Amino acid sequence: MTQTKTNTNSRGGQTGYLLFLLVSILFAIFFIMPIVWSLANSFKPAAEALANPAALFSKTFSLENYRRLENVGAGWYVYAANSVMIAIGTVLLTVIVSVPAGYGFSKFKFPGQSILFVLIMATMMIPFQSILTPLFLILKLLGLQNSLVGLVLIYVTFQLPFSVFMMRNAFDAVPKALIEAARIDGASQATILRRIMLPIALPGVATVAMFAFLNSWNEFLAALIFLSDQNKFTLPIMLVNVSSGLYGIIDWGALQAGIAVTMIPCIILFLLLQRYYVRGLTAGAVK
Amino acid sequence: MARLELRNVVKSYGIYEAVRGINLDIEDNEFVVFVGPSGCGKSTTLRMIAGLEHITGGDIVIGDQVVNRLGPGKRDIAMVFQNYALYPHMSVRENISFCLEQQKLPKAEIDERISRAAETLHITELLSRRPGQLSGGQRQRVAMGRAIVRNPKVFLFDEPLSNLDAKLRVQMRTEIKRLHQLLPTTTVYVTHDQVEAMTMADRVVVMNGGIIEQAGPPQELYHHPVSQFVAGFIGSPSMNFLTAMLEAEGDGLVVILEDGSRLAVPATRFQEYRAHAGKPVIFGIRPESISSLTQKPGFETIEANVDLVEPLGPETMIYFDIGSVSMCANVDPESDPRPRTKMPLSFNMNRMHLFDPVGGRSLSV
Amino acid sequence: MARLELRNVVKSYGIYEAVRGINLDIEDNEFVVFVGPSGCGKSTTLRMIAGLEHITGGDIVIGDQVVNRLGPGKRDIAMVFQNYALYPHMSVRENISFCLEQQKLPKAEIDERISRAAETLHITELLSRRPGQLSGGQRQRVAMGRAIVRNPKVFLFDEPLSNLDAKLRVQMRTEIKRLHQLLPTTTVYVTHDQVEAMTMADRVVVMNGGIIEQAGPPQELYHHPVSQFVAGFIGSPSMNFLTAMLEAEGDGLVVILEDGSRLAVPATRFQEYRAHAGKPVIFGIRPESISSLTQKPGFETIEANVDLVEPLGPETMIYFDIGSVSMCANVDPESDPRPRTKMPLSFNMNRMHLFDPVGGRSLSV
Amino acid sequence: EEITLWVRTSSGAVLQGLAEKYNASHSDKVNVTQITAEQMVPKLGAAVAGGAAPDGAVLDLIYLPTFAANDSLEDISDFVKGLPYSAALSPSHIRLATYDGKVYGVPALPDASIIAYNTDLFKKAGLDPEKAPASLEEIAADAKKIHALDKETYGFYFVANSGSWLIYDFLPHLWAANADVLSDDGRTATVDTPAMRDTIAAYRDMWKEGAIHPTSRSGNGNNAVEAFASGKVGILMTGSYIVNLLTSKYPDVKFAVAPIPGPKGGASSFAGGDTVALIKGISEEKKKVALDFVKFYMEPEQQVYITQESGMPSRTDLAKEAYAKFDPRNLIAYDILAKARTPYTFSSDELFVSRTGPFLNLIQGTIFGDDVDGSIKKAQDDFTKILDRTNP
Amino acid sequence: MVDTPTTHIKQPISGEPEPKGWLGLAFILPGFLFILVLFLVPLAMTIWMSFYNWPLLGRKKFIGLANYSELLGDMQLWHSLGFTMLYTVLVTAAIFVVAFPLALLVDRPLRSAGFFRTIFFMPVVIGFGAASTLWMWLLNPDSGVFAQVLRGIGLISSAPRPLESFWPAMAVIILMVVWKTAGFTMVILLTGLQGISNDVIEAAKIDGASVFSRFRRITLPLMRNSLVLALVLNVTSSMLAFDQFFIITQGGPENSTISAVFSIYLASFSSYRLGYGSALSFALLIVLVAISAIQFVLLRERPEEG
Ligand SMILES: Nc1ncnc2c1ncn2[C@@H]1O[C@H](COP(=O)(O)OP(=O)(O)OP(=O)(O)O)[C@@H](O)[C@H]1O
Ligand SMILES: Nc1ncnc2c1ncn2[C@@H]1O[C@H](COP(=O)(O)OP(=O)(O)OP(=O)(O)O)[C@@H](O)[C@H]1O
Ligand SMILES: [Mg+2]
Ligand SMILES: [Mg+2]
Repeated sequence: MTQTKTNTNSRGGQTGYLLFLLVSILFAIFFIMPIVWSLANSFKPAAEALANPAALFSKTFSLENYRRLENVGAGWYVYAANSVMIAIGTVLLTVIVSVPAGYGFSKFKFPGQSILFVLIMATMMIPFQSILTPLFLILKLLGLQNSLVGLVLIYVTFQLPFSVFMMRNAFDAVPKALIEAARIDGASQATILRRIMLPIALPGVATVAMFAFLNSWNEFLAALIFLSDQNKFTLPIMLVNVSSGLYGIIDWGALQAGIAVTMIPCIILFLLLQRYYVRGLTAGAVK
Repeated sequence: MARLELRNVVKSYGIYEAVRGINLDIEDNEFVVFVGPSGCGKSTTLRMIAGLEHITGGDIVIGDQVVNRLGPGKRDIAMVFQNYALYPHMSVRENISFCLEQQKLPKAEIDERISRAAETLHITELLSRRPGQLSGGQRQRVAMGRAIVRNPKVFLFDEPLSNLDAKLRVQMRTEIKRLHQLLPTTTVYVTHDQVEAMTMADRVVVMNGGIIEQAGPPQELYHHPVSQFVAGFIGSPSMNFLTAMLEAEGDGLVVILEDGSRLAVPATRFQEYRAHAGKPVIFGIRPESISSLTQKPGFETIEANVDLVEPLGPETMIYFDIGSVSMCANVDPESDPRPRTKMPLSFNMNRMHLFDPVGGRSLSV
Repeated sequence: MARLELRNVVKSYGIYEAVRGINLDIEDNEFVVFVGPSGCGKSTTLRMIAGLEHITGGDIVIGDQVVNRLGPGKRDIAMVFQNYALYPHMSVRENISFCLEQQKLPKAEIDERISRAAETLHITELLSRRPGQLSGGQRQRVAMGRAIVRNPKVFLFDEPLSNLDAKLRVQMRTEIKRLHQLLPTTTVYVTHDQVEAMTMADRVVVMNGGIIEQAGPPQELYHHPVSQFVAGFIGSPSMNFLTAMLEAEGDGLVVILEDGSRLAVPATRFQEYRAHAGKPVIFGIRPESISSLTQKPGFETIEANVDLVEPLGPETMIYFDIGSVSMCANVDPESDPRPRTKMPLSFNMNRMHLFDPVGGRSLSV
Repeated sequence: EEITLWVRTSSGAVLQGLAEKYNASHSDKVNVTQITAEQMVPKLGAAVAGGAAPDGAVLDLIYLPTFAANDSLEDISDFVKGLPYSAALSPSHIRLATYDGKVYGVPALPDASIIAYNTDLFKKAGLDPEKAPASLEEIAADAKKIHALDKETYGFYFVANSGSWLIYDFLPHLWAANADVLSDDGRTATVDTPAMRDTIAAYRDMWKEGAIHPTSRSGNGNNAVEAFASGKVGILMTGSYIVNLLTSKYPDVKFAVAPIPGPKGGASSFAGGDTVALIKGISEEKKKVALDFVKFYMEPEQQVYITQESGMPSRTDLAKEAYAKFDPRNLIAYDILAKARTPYTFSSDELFVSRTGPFLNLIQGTIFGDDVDGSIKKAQDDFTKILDRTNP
Repeated sequence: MVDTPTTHIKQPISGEPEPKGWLGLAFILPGFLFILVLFLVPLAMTIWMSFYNWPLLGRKKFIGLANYSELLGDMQLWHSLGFTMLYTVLVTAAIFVVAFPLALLVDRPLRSAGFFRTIFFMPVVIGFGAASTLWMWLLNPDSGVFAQVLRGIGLISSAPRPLESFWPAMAVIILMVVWKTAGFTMVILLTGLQGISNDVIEAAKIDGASVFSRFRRITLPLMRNSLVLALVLNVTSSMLAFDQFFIITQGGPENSTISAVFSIYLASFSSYRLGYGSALSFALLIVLVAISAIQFVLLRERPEEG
């Protein structure tokens, strides 16, 4: 149906297309250049970066910035490893918790269901910054302060409303008839969830996982407040530490390298899974 | 392969009774079609047989076993859904093997059964595709394959053809019928399309408002509908209905229409209707029982103002009014009817029906 | 109210030619139906007339004006879309008035026109509803209202009924026809349903692969298809086709089927086919030209193995094989055919068709 | 025996190094946990409240009164007073560590605020690079002259958008004139003093003339050294670490350092840096280890190491030895440490550090704003309100 | 056959009968536990704490509504609320001004359009922290790209210092946020655009509507759901903005860019007034709930779908 939207062979078609390309490229420059500049500068030696930050290619390719990043605190790979562990933990736990919850909301009816749903959704409306203090006290109570596990639990909680919402919509999209067909085929509840529902709702799961990854990977305020031991820091905290300088000097080169290390996994993940990401986003959003 | 018995089956949703007490005996290998208007409870009945809905009252018996409390997987039935409900993420082979795997059959047996079913349905070369890569007719066949591969006692179909286009629908209809002849199995088939019902069924069950209006072989329903509802539902285009008076005239009976036309009832049918002389009735006659001028016994002729003409090739439909009612007749194209002309039309009174204006029961005894 | 002329109209999408040169003259007030299989270019042609697609070559003339370069709003046409394309956020009244507002008509005139159109279509009481609150048939009528309110020169319809259920389809079909009789307007109607085409059209245009196969009144297409394609497309169920040899036999001609059956061509049709004696042909016969045993001139009888029987009430379809081809016949239910029996069937050779196996042109002269 | 010390990240490297040296030569172990600087106080506070505290902490000295008043710290008066070099410990550190007559901490890594000036620019502007500006008014005059050299060259740089920098660099002006914003016991606000008004007047003068580097106003200190090192800034308000930092990182910059003068003369400094405190409830054994560790880093050998890594030794009596190998300009800061002060308050965060605190508002309002009197009055009121609420 | 006795099987429902509702509850329970322990309880604690003078160290003291009455007279708070509103309005407008054309631009069935969609969306996946630090560098007057580029093309003579005064600081923050989030709004609007059936647009063409009138009378009203959704998401996230102000402007100049969440952060984690911070949180929460409620009313009146 959308096929007929453009008339590539119409009179205005060719110029229209060129105009489209031109405008798009201008916008693309705006959106892509900051990223490109940052990456380019992360490979420049300090002097060159200072002299000509806008250049895309440096005369000398240097990994010096990344090497300096190793001397920041415990070294960037420690922070990267922490970030990876937190992200993986958040992704796994979010999926494990939100998939059954979405299934429960989508395919079952029980009293109080809508109130529960609203309660879970309300989490989206309230800034978690505003309950940081009690969270801090509760984590302490649970003996989970200054621990990656505690942080993961917080991230999962604040990832849940969106994820449950997504999964409910994903499961809603699975026709009831499929479940009935499976029941007639003699499948148990567990089999139905595992072999029928989950594979079909996979794009939804992928979206949920990706959001969980990106949000936990990029989050910094909670990490800043709940982690105190520098061996447990995540990449964003490292970034903020680098950017707040020491004795009035910011190491821009190391900062670029840090930004690159923080940013590139997200971009790669996005490029790999963008189909799911955008589709899941819109499917979940517009419902 | 088993009989299927519904004993006073009731289904309520809250206070709403969707199915209000159904009794039906279905013979081994019989092909029964449930037909009726939307919302009359066909799907609900079928789903109760499948075990997808709990029954509120009554018993369902498959073979010799009351299955009321058995889950759908245990009833040894197979079902084909309206949209086929194929598992979109599985290949055709996996779709078909899924239920066999659930039964934990040995691999070799599964393979053997699949290839047999696939051959029967000519889908062998589709086995590795996904449902998304199949045409409507092919999906339909895969759904059938999934059903037959388990040799169920009962086959259930819920409007399996209603999403296909007209041509394919006709084709798949004959294919299902042929399959039933090949692998005779007790079958319950739900549709709201009376043509499907008429062409496929050993026995047609007409439902209306949660109860069975009439059950019987197609020709019986066509020729001897027990109610105005069944008469109007079966046959296309629909039977024409006119409010009228049945009067005794001398020895005979005559139907007097609203516009004053008098149509004599053939002597062969006096017996049938004599008891109702002098009462208001609903007079029913099918379009195919109205023809261009025919001088045969039992045919009564009136003058009609032709309103609209639809030539269909082998036959031609004409529309005309009697009183305030628009009538339809199916005449021979040779008579060359033209819109906005007058034309004599003959009613084959041997084929007429009379119904009670209150309740709509047929008045024939 | 105007003529509409297509002069050698061509449409290409890149290198793909969707419409390959169409010539057609449509009279003032004529009701022309375009019919053809999916993808044959019907919609494309209609959309070019509407101005929704630029034409690659040729001219389109509405009234006396070449409209090739005119935008759709300027062509004084109205169009009814398959999904009606009603504006979902506007009330029925706003939907209908939208085009009048675009023309900046005075308020009073708009109101007057709307109420006239609404009365014609019996939608007066729907005017304040939203499209989402209407049934399929009502939406259809609103779409029509939107079209007629502007008194266009040409009405265009793109499969307006294909989303309705069977019963409503029949009803809306007669309503459109009636409306055309009430407000005669040049009309182009696209469908892929040949029954619609046959019943509605003054003239049917059969398209195939981007060209016009045949254009003519419905009965002409039914009785004198110029090609195997048209013959197979028009009529339901489809005409049966068999590869055969046409041989001279004595003075006469005989059609020899694959299985060796010999069917004599009636003397009245010798003239027509004589030139093709001795050549392979495609023999075509409609199901309604095959009947149970009939001893009339021009009927040729064969023995058939009945495969499947579909009783439809007033008539019964039977299926049988000749060679490898499955044939369909439409016989009188009185003859009571049964599956898996032998039965003599008579072909009405007066109604037979012969086609060239290469290219499919009709061989009759 | 093992003890755990929490250290803020900025001092982490030095303490880590000391702990390693100690662990290498002792059977007891000192474990250093680095905590982000801003998180030190909330973390420690929560940990103390929650009973999960470390054995000791090396924290910014301005927080000592708060923790001490709150009964969170272990009294080590006897130990401190018993040290042979107790007189040589930074007086301001000891003052801050004292509450109710008891001492709760030992200086670890002291530093002091000073000014640094670019001698090249001084020369260019016709000023004597050998003679440091002796008063704030002189600074203002010099700064204006330097700015006159070039539109892109500025005479003066201070960090105006960070409370912790302001107390470090701005308060010494007042102290040099024997004024203060708080009474000696830290319980009363004394914002409106002639010294305050003079100081503000000098700053306003420079700002009006464009002699102050524009980033000063919004900066949080991250660009300060870079700006100075670029040679475009005449006088920088900074700290004692600047000498080692510039000589190692920007050896080309020609500069001298001087104490921070008052508006009309005099000099003072802010005694900053870290103090070691033990958490209340530490076991006797651990306490012994902790104090042993203090004794260890007070040894001359370690003091040299500390000076090298962080710029200033913990003991003033070792200055000559400690600085022998370093740039002599370091001694300027060291000398001033004896005169250096630190505000004694139980709410340094709310008064001084907070971005929305009254002190920061005072500076921003009076120096860059229009309503000097109003700002001063408001600051006095806000100080009083906070003190009323927080005084123990 | 007809009379064969049938066996009634007296056994519990076996196989897989119609699943019961409580099973659904079981599925939801783990998720709900998370919400309960780490959201609902802290939320209640926030309210409770707001009635206390609760310093980080030292004893907490019940002070009733004192925090709230102080809050009413807290100019800094009102200023930051006002600033947050202003920022929300401006940034939301700016995002729509960029995202709408973008959506129209990439709403075509071309490969290249898909490619551009990817590029425009790319900054969305970068965290606010990384993005803010990245822009801090871009904007920095000494070694930043913008200074160099602008100077290079001769637009300015001395390095720009946008963070030194309010409006330029606001402008660059908005620019950064548009860069970072316009792609997200674009995708939402795009879904709305693609949800409009092409037929309806064509019907309007045939009705003689001009490009402008088609956009205003057909496209815009039909995108309502997407528009409202994009609005809700943008407004909510702008009201909660923190990272960009914390990292790039650090609240300056003169505390003029301290957002609502920033002031909560300052009260709780800089002044360590946990009770007062809780009161602020609760006040902000009420403002947000009010805004959300308004938006949900907007959302609920959805047009009928055709
Ligand atoms: N889960 C349910 N809850 C309440 N009412 C229901 C439920 N399922 C069906 N019904 C009602 O029961 C009646 C019968 O529904 P059923 O689906 O059996 O109709 P049907 O004959 O299959 O109609 P159709 O031809 O439209 O499929 C309808 O009035 C329907 O609204
Ligand atoms: N925008 C387009 N770009 C390329 N090819 C197109 C486009 N629109 C239509 N076509 C092709 O042109 C041919 C004719 O399409 P058209 O829509 O006219 O068919 P149709 O006869 O209306 O079929 P249907 O009955 O399925 O509606 C088809 O092969 C179609 O794929
Ligand atoms: Mg149904
Ligand atoms: Mg079409």
